[in-house]
Amino acid sequence: MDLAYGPEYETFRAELRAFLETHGSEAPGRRGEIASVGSAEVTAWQAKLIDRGYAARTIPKEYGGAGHEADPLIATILSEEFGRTHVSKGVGGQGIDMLVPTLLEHGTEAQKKRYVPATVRGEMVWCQGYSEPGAGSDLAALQTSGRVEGDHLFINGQKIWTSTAQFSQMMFALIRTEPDAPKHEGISYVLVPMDTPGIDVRPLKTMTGHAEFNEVFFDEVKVPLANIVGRRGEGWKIANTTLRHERNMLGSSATSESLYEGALQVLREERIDGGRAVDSPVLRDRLMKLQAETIANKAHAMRLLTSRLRGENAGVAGLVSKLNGCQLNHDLAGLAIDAMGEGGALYRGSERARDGGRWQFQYMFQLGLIIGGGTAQIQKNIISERGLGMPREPKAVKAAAEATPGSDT
Amino acid sequence: MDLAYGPEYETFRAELRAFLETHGSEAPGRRGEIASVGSAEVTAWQAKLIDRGYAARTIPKEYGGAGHEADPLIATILSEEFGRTHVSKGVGGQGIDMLVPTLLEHGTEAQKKRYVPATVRGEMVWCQGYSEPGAGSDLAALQTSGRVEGDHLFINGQKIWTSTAQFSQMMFALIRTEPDAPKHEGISYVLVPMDTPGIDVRPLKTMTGHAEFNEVFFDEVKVPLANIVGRRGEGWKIANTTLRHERNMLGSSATSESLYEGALQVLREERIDGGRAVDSPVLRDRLMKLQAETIANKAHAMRLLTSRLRGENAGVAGLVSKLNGCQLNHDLAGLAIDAMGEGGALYRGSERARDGGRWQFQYMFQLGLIIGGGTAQIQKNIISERGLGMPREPKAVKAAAEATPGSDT
Amino acid sequence: MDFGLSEEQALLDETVRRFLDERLPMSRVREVVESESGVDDEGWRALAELGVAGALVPEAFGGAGLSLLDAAVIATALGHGAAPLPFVGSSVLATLLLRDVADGDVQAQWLPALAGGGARIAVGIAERVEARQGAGLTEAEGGLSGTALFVLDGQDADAFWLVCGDDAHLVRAGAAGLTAKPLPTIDRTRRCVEVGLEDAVPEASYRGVGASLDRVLDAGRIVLAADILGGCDRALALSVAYATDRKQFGRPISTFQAVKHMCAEMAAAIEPSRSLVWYAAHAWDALPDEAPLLATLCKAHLSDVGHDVMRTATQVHGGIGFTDECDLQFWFKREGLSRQLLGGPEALRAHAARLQGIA
Amino acid sequence: MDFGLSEEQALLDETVRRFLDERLPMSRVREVVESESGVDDEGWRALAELGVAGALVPEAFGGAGLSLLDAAVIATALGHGAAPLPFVGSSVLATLLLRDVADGDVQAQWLPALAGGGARIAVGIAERVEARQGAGLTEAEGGLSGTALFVLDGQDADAFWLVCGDDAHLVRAGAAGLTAKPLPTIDRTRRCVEVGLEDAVPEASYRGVGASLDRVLDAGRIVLAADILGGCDRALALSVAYATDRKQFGRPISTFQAVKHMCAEMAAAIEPSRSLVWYAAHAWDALPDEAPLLATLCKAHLSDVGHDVMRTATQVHGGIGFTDECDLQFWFKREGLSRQLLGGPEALRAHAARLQGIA
Repeated sequence: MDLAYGPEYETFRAELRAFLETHGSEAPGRRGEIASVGSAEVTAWQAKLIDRGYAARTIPKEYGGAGHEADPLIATILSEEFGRTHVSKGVGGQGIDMLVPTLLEHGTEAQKKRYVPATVRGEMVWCQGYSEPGAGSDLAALQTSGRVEGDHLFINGQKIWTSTAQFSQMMFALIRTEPDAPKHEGISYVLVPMDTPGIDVRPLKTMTGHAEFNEVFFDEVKVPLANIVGRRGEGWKIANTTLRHERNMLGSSATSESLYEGALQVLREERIDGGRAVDSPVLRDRLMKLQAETIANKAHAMRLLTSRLRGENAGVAGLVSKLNGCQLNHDLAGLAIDAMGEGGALYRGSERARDGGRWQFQYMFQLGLIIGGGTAQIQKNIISERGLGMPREPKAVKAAAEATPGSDT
Repeated sequence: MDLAYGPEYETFRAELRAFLETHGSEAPGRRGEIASVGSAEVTAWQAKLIDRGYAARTIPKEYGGAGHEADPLIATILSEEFGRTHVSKGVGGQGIDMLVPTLLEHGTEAQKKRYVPATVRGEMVWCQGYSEPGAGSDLAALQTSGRVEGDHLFINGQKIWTSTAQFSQMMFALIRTEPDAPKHEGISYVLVPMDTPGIDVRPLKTMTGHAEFNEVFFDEVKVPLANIVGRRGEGWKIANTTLRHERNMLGSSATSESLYEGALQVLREERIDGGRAVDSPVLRDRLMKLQAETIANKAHAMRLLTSRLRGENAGVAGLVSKLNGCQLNHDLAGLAIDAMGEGGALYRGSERARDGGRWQFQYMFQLGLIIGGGTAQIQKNIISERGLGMPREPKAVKAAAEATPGSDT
Repeated sequence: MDFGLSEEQALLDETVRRFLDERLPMSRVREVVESESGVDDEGWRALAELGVAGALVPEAFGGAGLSLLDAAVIATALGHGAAPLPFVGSSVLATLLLRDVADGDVQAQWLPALAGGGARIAVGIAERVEARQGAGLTEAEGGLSGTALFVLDGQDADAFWLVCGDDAHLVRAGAAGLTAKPLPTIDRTRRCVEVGLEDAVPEASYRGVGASLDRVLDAGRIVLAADILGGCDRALALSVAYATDRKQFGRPISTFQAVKHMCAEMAAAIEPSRSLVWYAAHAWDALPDEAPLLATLCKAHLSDVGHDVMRTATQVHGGIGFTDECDLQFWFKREGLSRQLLGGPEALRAHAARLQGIA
Repeated sequence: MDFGLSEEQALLDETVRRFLDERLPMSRVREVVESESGVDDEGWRALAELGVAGALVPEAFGGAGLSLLDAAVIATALGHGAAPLPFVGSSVLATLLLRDVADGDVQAQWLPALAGGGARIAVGIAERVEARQGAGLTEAEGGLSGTALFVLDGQDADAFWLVCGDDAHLVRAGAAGLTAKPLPTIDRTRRCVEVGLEDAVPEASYRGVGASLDRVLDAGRIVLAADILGGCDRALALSVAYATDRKQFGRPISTFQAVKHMCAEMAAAIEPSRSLVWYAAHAWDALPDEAPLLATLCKAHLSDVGHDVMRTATQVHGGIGFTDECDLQFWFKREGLSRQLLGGPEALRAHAARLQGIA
């Protein structure tokens, strides 16, 4: 057991800190902020980061990245330092995190050349077209169809939960191109320019009151067959590669740590009958319970990082982070709200709402994450089957297991 | 809304109180205590109670009962007053509570004459032979067989969770008599004298360290066909009548109220660092949470009583008591244990164990009840199907639902 | 012995629900919450004709003269409908203050107007439950100054009951020095305001009425619990309906064990809660010694049950339950506000312990 | 950066588990707990040869000189085996007190004997955590009087560490005025005693060692948490195995959603708990500033996870899980005692808040 990163890494960290101190103020708005996507400011910052190996680090130089070997410790240091200083990590999102790795693995040379460098530079923004209203986690039930005519696909159907569709140039989508093939084999992975006629993007407002997502409708959308990645009908396999990337993205304890610190601050500052909320033994007991979980998740993330460094399979330990993390985040938000009492019910639009209504937003949004992106029910199936080696359910019953609530997202 | 019982009932209550005050000291040990079953003391007390209509109240006079109409309010008053004074309610158990109503409904005149009066007097004690190691809540899977030869059945197999087998004269049992009939139709309801050769009763020790139950083994146990109640193969239907009685028995809030009072007393008396446990705001918060549930269950019992008085179907409200009650009792025991700290871990055998180890016993025993007597999982199936009108699961899946844990009891 | 709703109460429940189904379906609720006042004035007046607005107004003042149990029945129905109507604040808290605290003249002036649905009075009593930063009133030379937060049903109210210590002041909306500002919460179906006062002169002041204030608080807690109960009923009904409609793998998801069990757990939590709400309301009407404890525990319990039910119902609805388009969010958010009003669960449980001398 | 067990630690874990599987299977555990001493002396001496008894004894005194993380690995394995062995009391608490508090002579006298498995020292430190009725020691003219409750591993111990305020006293079992009486708890795999003292003279007394006592308490909490963790591992493994074997309706119940999800919930609770135990133990070894908070939260968290896991595992086992015949009860009860030793979860969380200056 050794929690130190070692001198080589601490040098890297020191350089990074110095860079952030000197140049942090040049960074555009925080990663993911919509206004800044694709702007000159963003691409300039991104170029600077790539130059130093702080962004697109493991993407080969020939495709516009920094060309370094993958190193989980370096990745952790980058994440920690950018997170600590709240400086933009550069271009992120589903293009660079999901599409690029997929293209590098499965794309043709022409596809890589055409899409990867632009994406890495931040000039080309992508959205993901997987979920459909009738097919949530069960992607095999996708119905959006691609009719082959000559060298083109004609796409009809609807995608949902498409988070960045409104300002994306491109979508990577799963389209059913072989209607007669068995369910999993009839799907292709297709790159769709968002300015193609027949595409209609509609904001999807959630219970938070904001449109964090979109619906995208396709009406005879014409896309060249050359835009299929891998072979026709191979999309299911390819998507699974990408989904693995997404599952990894969701496993960090940083959100919980930040919410814990925020909740602690709320309890320290909030006053009830003249005393601080944190002086209420009952609220404090809840806080300590959640602190223990937060620390456990943080330790767990270190353990999983170590497994990757050692090249070990983390087994069941590697499958539980998402289930625990979202629930913990939801509970932390719930505690902060309760500590504020009636003030906890205030929301965006109220000057008196603490942190701009952050806590109610998180309370709802984290619940959305429990439901979405691989539901709690699906996670439990995965843990018991892959983690504990319990049998998959017989066919009829398996259907039941996977069609549980939340499979809609 | 009127919580008063009215003058007629208050008169009954006053008479009962006077009786209990005058004669309570003549009562034998508390109902259900094993030592006193079948003794002269018990039968004398039982006779006195029946004479006044305080026991066997609704059983016709010709079969040894008091011959009154069923009246839920009278039943409630009896339960309240005997409970309050901790005086024995007379003979209880599965004979008088389950077998007698079943015989009165389904038995032949000869069976009624032979068994009901002796049972009502407390001279004949019964045990229930339903559960088997391989068939819990799923009684249709029973395997204990009754081979018909001439006028007799020859019984082979095993029953489990037979709580009073060791001092019972008789068992009412479900025996598979028609091996070729469909599962639910091949079962008969059989009265088995426990002194028949080939019966072996073995105590079944539970995790509490005590043998609250038994296993009963049958090896060529010969019973006359005349001991079958109803028609051969009708046992499933008849057992369901009896099970309804059992489910009603389990619905009261009296245990929770008594455990709440006990837990409160523990918190008041237990001292931590010189202060009372009840002065810990965290323990107090847990206590108040459970008090709210206890009162809710008490109010709910009044509501269900009213439904019966009005002759209404209580709907889904009538199906939830057991699920809530056992969980609440388990939680109350857990709170009392935590309030005692290390002292809470003491158990029978320790002079220092508060209430003779009652709290650890209840913590385990109530968990046993959550598992047993219609498991939590089965209860939820019943609530959703009968209460909420949700569909029964398709056959293959239904099997899954009913074979969930706990179905072993 | 009769622990249950009377035929009249069952009818009242049915009448209000049917009215809301017809006149305030969720499509209409969505319009109303977007409006400035946030209240369906027309609907409120129509409901007033059915006796709802004046449920607790004595018959002598043109009201229905009903019991708190009746009011709880109404509140459950209004909660079931997520009704954007000023019942808890104006028809319960303000009305009871008028009834129990005010003198005859003031009663005569306001109670008939409240009963008719033409006037509304908001109530600022949050400070009596727990004093919070940035709020508090002081009285000097007959004028009130300071801030009252979470003044219920305060949008477009005609007057405000403002509580200061053991005193209750009735201040007209137009009084000099009084400003009322919207206080947006997650629940858009009921509007709270923040009342600022600078030497505002009350129309009437009643001093040393702490006992009445506490009794009114108890009533408010019971009625809020009843409102949560109605929301839970609706959330469960929506879940069962959604599960019946929604097909996956060619079967309604209502046939799957996990979905059924979630619905069963909601029902198992809701039904004894209903019994508790009835019990607490009846105690307020008829068993005054028991009422404070029951009101306190009832509100705490319903807040926790409500929280669980709303989360579970959202999960049954899957991704759809997270969208604005899904009506479920209205109850989710309404419960979120009700939970905190007049005392959150922890504060109430501490209060319950004090009431019993346990603390 | 390397957050995980070393190869040596993995081997240690495997060695102890294999030893217990072979030498102390549950059939043997059942015999041992029925015996008077409640400890498998022969097994303990054999384990001592493997370095277990003297894990924390410095090599200079014939021990293995291992870290607390190593001890936590051992404790997890012993918890996994529900081993009736005096590890937490004698090999951790008593050994650390000897190491950190005692002088060289006393160390030389006892540490080698502990490491060899031939001697056992029990520890009475419960009063330092929370003072309880009927317990407490006083010192007068060099003699100790009073009662120490929940003295860990006290059955047939050769000596007792008894804590009185900031002082620690080592008293021989045969000392005049000392009596040790069994204190039966639900957990029969570890024996607590009640030590009565009437002017008993310690062999050695160390005063003003409060800081060391606290550090030893931290170690004890971590090791108890590790023991609970091992019990959880076993309870989950038994549940998965039972579900695989048990057939209903012609299929193993492990193929049913409800059963699988209960197992998944156990695993999801257990795995981050394991990470927390390792972290806390490593902190005790290497990050002294973080250790007190981590030890405290770790024990509180594992106690709650343990409670849930034991309940869930019992439910997976159905009626069988409620029988004495089913081994699961051993871990259920062992967790029930561990939960309360050296501070229950609420007390520990209050302590954690104080440590951070939050309280």
